[in-house]
Amino acid sequence: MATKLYIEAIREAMTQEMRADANVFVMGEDVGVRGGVFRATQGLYEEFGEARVIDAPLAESAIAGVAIGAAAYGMKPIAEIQFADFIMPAINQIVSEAAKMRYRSNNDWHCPLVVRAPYGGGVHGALYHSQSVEAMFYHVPGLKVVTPSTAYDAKGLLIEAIRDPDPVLFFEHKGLYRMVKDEVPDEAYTLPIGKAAIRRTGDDITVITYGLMAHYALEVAEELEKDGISTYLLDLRTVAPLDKAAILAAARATGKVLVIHEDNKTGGVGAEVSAIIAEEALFDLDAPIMRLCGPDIPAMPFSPTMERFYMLNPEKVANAMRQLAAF
Amino acid sequence: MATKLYIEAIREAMTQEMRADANVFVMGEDVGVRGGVFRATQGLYEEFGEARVIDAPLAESAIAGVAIGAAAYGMKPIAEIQFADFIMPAINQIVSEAAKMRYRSNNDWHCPLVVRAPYGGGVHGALYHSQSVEAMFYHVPGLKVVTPSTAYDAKGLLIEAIRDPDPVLFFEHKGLYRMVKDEVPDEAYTLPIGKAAIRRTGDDITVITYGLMAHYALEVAEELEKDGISTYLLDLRTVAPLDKAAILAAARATGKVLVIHEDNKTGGVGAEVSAIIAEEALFDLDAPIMRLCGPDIPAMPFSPTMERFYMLNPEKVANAMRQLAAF
Amino acid sequence: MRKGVTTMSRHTELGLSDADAIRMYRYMLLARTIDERMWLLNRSGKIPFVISCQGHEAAQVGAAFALDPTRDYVLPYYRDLGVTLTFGQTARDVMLSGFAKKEDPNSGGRQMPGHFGSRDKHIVTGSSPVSTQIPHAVGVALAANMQGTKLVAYTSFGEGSSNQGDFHEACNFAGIHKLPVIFFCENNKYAISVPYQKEVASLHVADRAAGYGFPGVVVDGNDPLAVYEAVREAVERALRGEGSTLIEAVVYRLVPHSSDDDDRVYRSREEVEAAKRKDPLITYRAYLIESEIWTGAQDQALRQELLDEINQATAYAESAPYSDPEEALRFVYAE
Amino acid sequence: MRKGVTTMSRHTELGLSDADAIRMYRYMLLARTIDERMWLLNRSGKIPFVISCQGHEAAQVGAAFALDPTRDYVLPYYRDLGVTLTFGQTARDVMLSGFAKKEDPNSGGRQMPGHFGSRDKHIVTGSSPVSTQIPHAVGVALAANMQGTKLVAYTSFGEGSSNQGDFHEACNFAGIHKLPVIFFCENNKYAISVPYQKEVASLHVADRAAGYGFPGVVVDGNDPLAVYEAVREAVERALRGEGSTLIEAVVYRLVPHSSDDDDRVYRSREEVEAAKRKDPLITYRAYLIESEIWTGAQDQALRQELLDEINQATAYAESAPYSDPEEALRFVYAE
Ligand SMILES: Cc1ncc(C[n+]2csc(CCOP(=O)(O)OP(=O)(O)O)c2C)c(N)n1
Ligand SMILES: Cc1ncc(C[n+]2csc(CCOP(=O)(O)OP(=O)(O)O)c2C)c(N)n1
Ligand SMILES: [Mg+2]
Ligand SMILES: [Mg+2]
Repeated sequence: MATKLYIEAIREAMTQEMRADANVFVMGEDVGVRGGVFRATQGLYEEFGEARVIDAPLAESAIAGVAIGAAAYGMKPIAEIQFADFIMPAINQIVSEAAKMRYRSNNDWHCPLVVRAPYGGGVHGALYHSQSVEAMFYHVPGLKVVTPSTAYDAKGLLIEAIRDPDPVLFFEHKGLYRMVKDEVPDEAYTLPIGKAAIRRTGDDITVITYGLMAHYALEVAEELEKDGISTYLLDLRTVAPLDKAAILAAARATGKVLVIHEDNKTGGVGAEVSAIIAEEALFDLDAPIMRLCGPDIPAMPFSPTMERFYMLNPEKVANAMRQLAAF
Repeated sequence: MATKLYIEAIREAMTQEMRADANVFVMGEDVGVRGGVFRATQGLYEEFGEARVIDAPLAESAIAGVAIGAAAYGMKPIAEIQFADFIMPAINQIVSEAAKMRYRSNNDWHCPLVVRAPYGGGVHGALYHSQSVEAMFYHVPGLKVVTPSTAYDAKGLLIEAIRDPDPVLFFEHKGLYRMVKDEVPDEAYTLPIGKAAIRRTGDDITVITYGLMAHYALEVAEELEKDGISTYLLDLRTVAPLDKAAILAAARATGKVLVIHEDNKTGGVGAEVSAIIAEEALFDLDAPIMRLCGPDIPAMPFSPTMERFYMLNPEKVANAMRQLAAF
Repeated sequence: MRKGVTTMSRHTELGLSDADAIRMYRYMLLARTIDERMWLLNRSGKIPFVISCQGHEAAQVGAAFALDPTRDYVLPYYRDLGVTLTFGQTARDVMLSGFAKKEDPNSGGRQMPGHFGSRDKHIVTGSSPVSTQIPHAVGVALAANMQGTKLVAYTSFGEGSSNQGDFHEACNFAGIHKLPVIFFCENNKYAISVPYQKEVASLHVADRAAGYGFPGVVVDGNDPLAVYEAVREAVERALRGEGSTLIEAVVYRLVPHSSDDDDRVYRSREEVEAAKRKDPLITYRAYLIESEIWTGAQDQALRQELLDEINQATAYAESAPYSDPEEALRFVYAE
Repeated sequence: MRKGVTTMSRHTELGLSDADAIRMYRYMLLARTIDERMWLLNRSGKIPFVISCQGHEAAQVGAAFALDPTRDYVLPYYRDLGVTLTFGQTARDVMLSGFAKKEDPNSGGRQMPGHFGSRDKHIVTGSSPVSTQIPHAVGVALAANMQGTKLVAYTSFGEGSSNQGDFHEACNFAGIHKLPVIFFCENNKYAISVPYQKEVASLHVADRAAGYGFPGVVVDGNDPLAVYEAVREAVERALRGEGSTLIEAVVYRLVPHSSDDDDRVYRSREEVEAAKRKDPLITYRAYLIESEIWTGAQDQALRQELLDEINQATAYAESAPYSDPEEALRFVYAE
């Protein structure tokens, strides 16, 4: 099997689904001739033409809203929001419309829409090109929110998202685009939305995380193994719906849980993960449920000193994991 | 001291602040001649004129955005969003702009804005006139989010919000407008944003809640007292910033915690409350942290059977409190 | 004034048969009569909410008549009872929705009345936040184009709603791609209590079309034939591949905004009375009678027929079951 | 072509002194030269990001020159270096921002370059999401009106950004209240890679003004005097209480969108070369020389002076300290 970059896996998922289903199309700012500002859609314009790879006007609410209309009619749009930070103008369409179309029509209409958006920091993106936005959506019933950390997951989950009859927000960590490379089958395959992946099992501590942090946690876990600290690592992959069974099993496996995410702490996805455990596995715990997250500041500054201060890194992750192990 | 309705307290807060400070003004849909669709701004147009009680065009992003510009310039706008459900088109302005103006300018600019919006259900408002939206904002650093449950709190917190130099979202439970009446001083006074209120102390169980549910919980607590179940009841009043010290003290007071909110469960404010306790007071707990919340469905249906199914009520609250007490 | 048989009346000039002209009237009257019933039911405490089409019927029915319900899609707003009836909804459908019963075809009782939707009737499901349906209409037109299907996507909204960003973004998108969309603005000069001069900066909403490279047309919304003509022209343009049209139908809302409103605070009674004298139900009936294709006796009979229909619908809906409470958990996602 | 002393040159006709005309050139050249330096610094790995004003300088400086920095407020967008320099920012300020240093007056190194803000220079803090500043400008104008202060709120944005809902909502609000706002669109015909015909449905962005009841003007953005004239007229209208103006300055972006872009994929080199021949820095210098108020020698001297200033600014900024890491926690709320 060939190894592929995270971004290549994403591109391949779109390409294969567009080949397989004439109803799949791509729309967003600069997704056409330019192939996307990160090049995620590179080659699509050449292969499928401007009718199916639509350079949209600079108007996110229209990108979402037009895609929703097309989806209701029977197409399968993949809308790209250039940076996750710029999904805000589209929230009314996503939350009031896409998420509620099936429900409000009593199953008469539905909305098979995918919204792709690069999120996350550590790339000198400053306040408005670094944010994690998943917490604004994981609370919203009717939406699914996917945050893959590997190329393999990205491809399988994106194909699944495109085929899903309901709206899926697909958040791609921009730091992973060209940093992560792993084995990805050439043919189309799907992975279930809502299933976490156990990246390793262990007895001492449990780490629950997703996105870029899954890599840091894995790296650190391997290092800690040398010191005799054995880590159970759960990569959520999907933050809505959360894989409750896997979360509870992970918590019970060691009784010591650390939840990690790049997004700021208060009200982040880690809050719900922690609350699920505190509600259903409290007596299996041997330590307080720790959270290691970004600080509660509006966003990540541009200056390298302050950006590094915001971002988690393997060192901060290692400290937290060791602290929990020592508890 | 006179007793006043919740909505009267809100109106009085605005009236007094507008009298005291010529920079305070009100803007929103139908807030002028009509006095607001709930009549919260009744009488302001007559007293202060159309220049300070502005009937805005039907465009929430402009209502927020224009208010933000005016606030940056030095005014103190009170923007009304007619129903909290309709705040979605204004999220980009609120989250990307108001919340980040001070931070991004390194304290050079700031945004003393209040956004008032009626939220909550049980009033035949159906899918789009019943929602709780606080969870979409309590995660966002730079914002404060207030959810008063009494007339006294509403007045004191609204005056505080108007005087606050930073943006405050002020969510008024529409079911409380004319349901709740309590003692409210005639003169202006403030209550601190970020301070919870202990509604009663008790030894058996702790309930942490806010909004309409604070009334149900109090009612039930008084009833349970007769059965020898004594309840510690914390009304958060502000959901951002959360009063961490009060939450932890409340949890420790009984070791058994029930978090209640009307908003749907996953990722709601209750998740963070629970996570705070699980992180900092785990060993003080004698029971799992329970949450009683709305179901995870897109919103509250119109039909009375389904609306009742969604809404919490004293009976459901009593069941949960008894269950926890019996644990 | 009597016309000789050789003098063409306006509807004939437009290619409408006498039967068509009468059918238009029938839909207008049906919409009005249902609406009146809804208010009675509300005032007697039987249904919690009404939002009205009264005064907009000519615009709505005139417009919908120019569409083909088997080919075209409509994305109406809450006042558009005249549109959805013309597209095949029935008095019973409306009553089931008013009473929020399980059988309500729009939403199974989940949404307030006036929130239309029916896949088989080509009515795309609508919500409460205004203007969100406008980009959806553009999406329907885009999708149909991609699939090689000829159709028109018709969307309507109030003049207040033309101030939302979604209106602008949707029009611009449609303009760029020359999509077969009809943007139909029912300008009743108020957004709830806010009068036109405080909500819309341009003299006409139709002036906004200039910003999107397609025509903007103002039409008398009290005249169903004028509206029919304008929309038919827009349909033809759209089907020829020439793109969208913005049509502004000038109307008046004859009743308060909704059952929760009291319009006496913000509109003088004289203004309302003056508008009532131009009530399209009256003027169009007069036209039909003048054209000698309709009589007072026929009118009486039609009114009775519609009342019977509505009485039956009301009785049916009132006694129809609600959804079971747990139904609320269904259809969050595909099942 | 030489002009006799009695022949008025264009700037004189506009009431601009020779010194003013030269000052405009100085700001244009300063903006260009700083911008060129930023690219060099980026390409040599010293600063992570540049977003350029190149090709927009005449429009920016011409516009800002018609404003009064002590009276008016500007809400510019990321390309508007020419505006903020004219409003008093310095090469050092710009370099401190490029290097993201603590002393950066825009943001203390928190924001990318091109995100301007300075309370004492009347530059309202800006963000990255486009068009959000447009309603803010309306809010500034509204606030000033309420406080009885006469001023103009000037906001600028690209033609791509005129497709956002916020543009529409803001213009409508300003139109209703006849607020003293200048909506200044720098139409460079691309939104990153998307060409005008795929992003804007109307022939001119200025056509959109018709929807808001105020004038829309198209002006040659390569001609600082023409822009100055148009903006001055809009300022006068605004100060007379007659409301807003939408001005579209037609320009060309001479370089890629930003340091992360590669424009060769979407623009032909011929197109770029043709635009470079109309580079306002060249044509306006030629105008000054033709008007006999400027010489090649003076030009050389000015270039050297600006380079010295920029060199010093660069050196200063490069060695200036970063914020301490924990500074990141400050100013979330008032302290
Ligand atoms: C986004 C949003 N904001 C506010 C409302 C509340 N609201 C419902 S109808 C209405 C006025 C609509 O006016 P207009 O578009 O002119 O339509 P009309 O009712 O006059 O036909 C308002 C403010 C809403 N439904 N959606
Ligand atoms: C809301 C939002 N969406 C997307 C972007 C990414 N983006 C930055 S600049 C730009 C193009 C802007 O084009 P235009 O308004 O014409 O200005 P120009 O850069 O051409 O001067 C885009 C898409 C953004 N900054 N904000
Ligand atoms: Mg209206
Ligand atoms: Mg541009």
